[in-house]
Amino acid sequence: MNDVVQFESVGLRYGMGPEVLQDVTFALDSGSFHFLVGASGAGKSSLLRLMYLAQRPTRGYISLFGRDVSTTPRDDLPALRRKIGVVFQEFRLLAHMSAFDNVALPLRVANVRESEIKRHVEELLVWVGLKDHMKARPSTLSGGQQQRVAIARAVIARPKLLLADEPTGNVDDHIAQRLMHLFDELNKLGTSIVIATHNEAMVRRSGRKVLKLAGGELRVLDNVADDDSDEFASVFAGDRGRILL
Amino acid sequence: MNDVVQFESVGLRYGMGPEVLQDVTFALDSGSFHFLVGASGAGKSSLLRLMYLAQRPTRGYISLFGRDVSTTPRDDLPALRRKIGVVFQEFRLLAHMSAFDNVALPLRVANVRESEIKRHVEELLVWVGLKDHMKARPSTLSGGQQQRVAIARAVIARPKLLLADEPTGNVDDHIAQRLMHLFDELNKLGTSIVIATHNEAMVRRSGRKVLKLAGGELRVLDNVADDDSDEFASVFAGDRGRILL
Amino acid sequence: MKFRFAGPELPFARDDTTRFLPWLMAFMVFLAALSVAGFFVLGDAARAIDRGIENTVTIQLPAGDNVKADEDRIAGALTMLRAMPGVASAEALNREKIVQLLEPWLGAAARSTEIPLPWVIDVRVDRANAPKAEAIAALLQPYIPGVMVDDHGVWLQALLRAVRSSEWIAIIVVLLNGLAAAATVVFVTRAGMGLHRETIEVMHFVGAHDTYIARQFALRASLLGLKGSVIGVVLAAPALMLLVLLMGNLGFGLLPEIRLGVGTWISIAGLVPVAAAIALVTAHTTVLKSLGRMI
Amino acid sequence: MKFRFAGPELPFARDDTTRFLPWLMAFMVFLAALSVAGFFVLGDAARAIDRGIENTVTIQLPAGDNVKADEDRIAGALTMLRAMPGVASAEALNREKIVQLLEPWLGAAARSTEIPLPWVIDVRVDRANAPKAEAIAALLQPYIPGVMVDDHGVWLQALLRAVRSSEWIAIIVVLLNGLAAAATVVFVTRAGMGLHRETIEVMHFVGAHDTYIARQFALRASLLGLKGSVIGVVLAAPALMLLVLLMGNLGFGLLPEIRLGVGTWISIAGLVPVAAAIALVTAHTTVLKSLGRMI
Ligand SMILES: Nc1ncnc2c1ncn2[C@@H]1O[C@H](COP(=O)(O)OP(=O)(O)OP(=O)(O)O)[C@@H](O)[C@H]1O
Ligand SMILES: Nc1ncnc2c1ncn2[C@@H]1O[C@H](COP(=O)(O)OP(=O)(O)OP(=O)(O)O)[C@@H](O)[C@H]1O
Ligand SMILES: [Mg+2]
Ligand SMILES: [Mg+2]
Repeated sequence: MNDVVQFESVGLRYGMGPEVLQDVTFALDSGSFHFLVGASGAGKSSLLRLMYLAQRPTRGYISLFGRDVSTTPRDDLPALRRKIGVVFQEFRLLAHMSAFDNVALPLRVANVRESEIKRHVEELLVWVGLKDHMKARPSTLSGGQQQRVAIARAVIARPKLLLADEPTGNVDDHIAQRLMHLFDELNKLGTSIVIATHNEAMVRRSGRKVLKLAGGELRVLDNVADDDSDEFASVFAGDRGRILL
Repeated sequence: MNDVVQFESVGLRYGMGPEVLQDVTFALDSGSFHFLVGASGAGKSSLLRLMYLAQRPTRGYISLFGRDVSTTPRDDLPALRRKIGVVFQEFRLLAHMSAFDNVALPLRVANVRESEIKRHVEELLVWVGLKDHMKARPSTLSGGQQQRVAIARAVIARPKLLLADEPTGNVDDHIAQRLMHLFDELNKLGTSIVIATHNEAMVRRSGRKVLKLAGGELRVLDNVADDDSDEFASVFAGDRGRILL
Repeated sequence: MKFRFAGPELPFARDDTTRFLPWLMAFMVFLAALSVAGFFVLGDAARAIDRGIENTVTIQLPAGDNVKADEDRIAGALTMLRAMPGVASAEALNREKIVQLLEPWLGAAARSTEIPLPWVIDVRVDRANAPKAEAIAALLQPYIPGVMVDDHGVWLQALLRAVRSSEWIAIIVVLLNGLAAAATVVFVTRAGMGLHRETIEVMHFVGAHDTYIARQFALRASLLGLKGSVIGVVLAAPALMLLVLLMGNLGFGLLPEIRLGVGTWISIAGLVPVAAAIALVTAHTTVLKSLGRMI
Repeated sequence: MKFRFAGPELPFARDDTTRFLPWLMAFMVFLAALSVAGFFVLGDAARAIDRGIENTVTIQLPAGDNVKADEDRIAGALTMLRAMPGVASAEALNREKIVQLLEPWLGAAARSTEIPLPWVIDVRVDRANAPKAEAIAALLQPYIPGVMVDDHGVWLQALLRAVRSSEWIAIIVVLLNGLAAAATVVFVTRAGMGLHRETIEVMHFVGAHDTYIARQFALRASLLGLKGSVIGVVLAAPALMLLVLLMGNLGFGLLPEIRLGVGTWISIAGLVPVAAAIALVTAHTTVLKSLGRMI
């Protein structure tokens, strides 16, 4: 079994609310690349949270790298998490640390040698265009700069699975394309990638596979264009149809 | 003098760094509508911060509603701030308060009657599609939902000046259009509006005036299309040309 | 809506920091209450000792073979003493009083008629020109051999000095606790402002006045101070009663019985509003001062 | 890079909360040090009193008209006493010693030859079958009228009880301070975890083990505890010396002179590592327990 992520009849409900995710079943091969789309509030971030172990499902079965998540003892979770890189929708940079230290964090936690850390982190920060901001605290960076630090932190340890939540919401199309290129490179090295996004143009342009969330259900499409036209409109429709001008 | 905002030779420098803004001079009429564009790190958020009094300029003269900001006594600042609505790039919702209470904040601070607050806030939250999430804490809202709460808070008190920093970065095109409609309505009621954005399509579609930041300098264009073609590319170009694929 | 009067904007309820404040306050008020009680008790003691010094002289005469003869000698001694300049009055203690005085030393034997008890004369003297103990002894010695005169002087002087310095210590402890309480409120308020910096900034941006924010901190601090000081006083009351009980029999007849009067209890209860006021004023000033430095 | 050994991830340096910990620690170690010193001093006192009880009996005899006759009577009394069952030894105090004993009561008059001083006999008794004071008095009374026998019993027993309960109070205060210190560390650690929740979550997401995080908290807490307890001990030392100075002359000859021995100082210094260890272990356990509840 070569599946990096496997969901079977997974359901998620917050507190007493409605089920945000219903019977979600899918599997991601190693080396796959998917966009995750759906209206605002459709459950994209929730699905990603399940994958990076920030949330336990209300029901169903989740396995990561062939391990049943629910039976994995607490002590083994860090090893699992080190194989997963995450770009959070709200960045989650550590405010008291420089851009460099933020990006270095996953390596430090894994006890990588300081000299090696320096080389890798600097190279990556230059690549995302933050050469002049390595020592800057997140609060002194612009929104787009922070987002790039967050992306660098997610990819620095060459994860087997990269989960990115709206990673290009604060940058312009040029930088977005460059970041997509970074993800492509990583993907070519074998990393499975899932990117949640509202950026319709980016999805269309890439021609990648799409995970579509609507009404709590997940459908896997080989391409946005595969969607039958009726439904297609709703891929990027407002909050479950409630918002119409 | 009917200028809502007036900048004269304003310069801004953080600490010992380079000047992020150089000799910025412009004025905004009441009832005007501008997009603020520029590469990531060009200084859009910084310019907005100067306008909503979160930052003092290193040099130059700023007046808001005809009052020189630098000589306004501390006790008069709240009155000034109540005329300005701000959508922060990072939302800045209060984590311990419900969506309703977050939006109600500007009215509560101004001692508006609770019954009136209820009516206005509920109406607005329904409008932005958060009917079912009024009592939800920000942490239980999706990224796009949070962004809409932030926008609702900025407009609830019908400010004379609305400053929005990337207000549609986390929502899909449908919702983005609806939010633009909201801004238009407000503008028609006489509010001056400045929206910083990377969303090229939105700027083009609207045909509104554009404030363009590049190399620390500000240029006012009647329309994106007015930009001479060479420079035009750079309006949405990467971080001062450093990032090129 | 609940707690609306304090403004719901600052989420103090979730601060671990402010959970401290009542307990620290309770602790400091507890110590202050003990010190206040100590101050009053020591004051009583000092007054009693002061009254004793040079005001009274105790004369002890050995018992002779014959009670009648003894009584005559004592009557003579009393006459001589009353004639002495500086002596206000002189009285022989009756038998029962003497037995009481000796009981802790001799036990039941004090009541046994087999032991001839000594006789005791209490002399009150004028503070102004009190005769020296030696002068009294010299006067009586030829007439009553074996007489012992005790003006408590040296010993009581030392005790009085000790009591007086303890009184000062009590006052200083109360003041130090007040200072410590204020410092604690400053720290907790600053910590709270750090914790809620984001909230405070947003409140500024939506047009809140500094006082609007300071009021919330001040009200919260004074409520916590109130709670803490009530706890402190409530804990101090039984502790004090226990201490009085434990130390009540340590006076050894030298010091007055330890008692906590109404004045003491009122002063202790007065610590509650004082603590709350300190918290209120300190928090308000701290916030306004810190906000003044923000943009 | 600085402070790298503690891991730079958790920004403790900016917590107002943790600034408290050393001072609270200092305060508690200060109190504990005072209590420890009190415990040792009270122990000394108790031993001295205990030695005194029933071991010695003091007999006072009034002076007669004739020194020679007195000395004869005393020699007789000594013979009788030494023959008594349960009496180990009996010695008359020499003149000089008696003068010294009376000096604080009579002042210079004690040295005056005009006042006939009483005679004093010190009797050491077997603790096992010591004769009662009344029995001795009854034995001597017919032979020496006016004799006074004092076995210090009742009085010293009461004093001993008071000292022993004070010793318990000292022990309880030390233990309470230990508990309070642990509770404070729990509170501060919890507050710290609340404050740094975001950081902790991110550290989890990038694959940090619970112990990696707990270690940082524990090390920080023990450093702060160390700092605080050193401050506490450093402040306690002069305070104790001052107290000894102030109270040294309050023994009134009854209690041994108050002294702080090497053992006392070592025990007080021992509070430093104990406080640091409490902080270390408490913080580590608290963090691991809290983290266990996080996802
Ligand atoms: N912790 C939570 N508690 C309760 N409800 C939550 C929580 N997190 C999310 N929700 C709700 O679950 C739904 C899905 O949220 P989610 O963040 O997964 O949406 P999303 O697809 O990422 O949206 P967006 O594109 O706006 O980021 C929303 O209605 C949201 O209000
Ligand atoms: N508080 C600060 N201290 C120091 N430097 C700062 C601070 N805030 C911003 N900067 C720097 O100023 C420059 C402009 O930042 P600003 O946030 O204004 O950019 P922006 O145009 O909003 O970018 P984006 O589109 O990425 O949000 C950036 O290089 C940033 O690193
Ligand atoms: Mg989301
Ligand atoms: Mg910005």
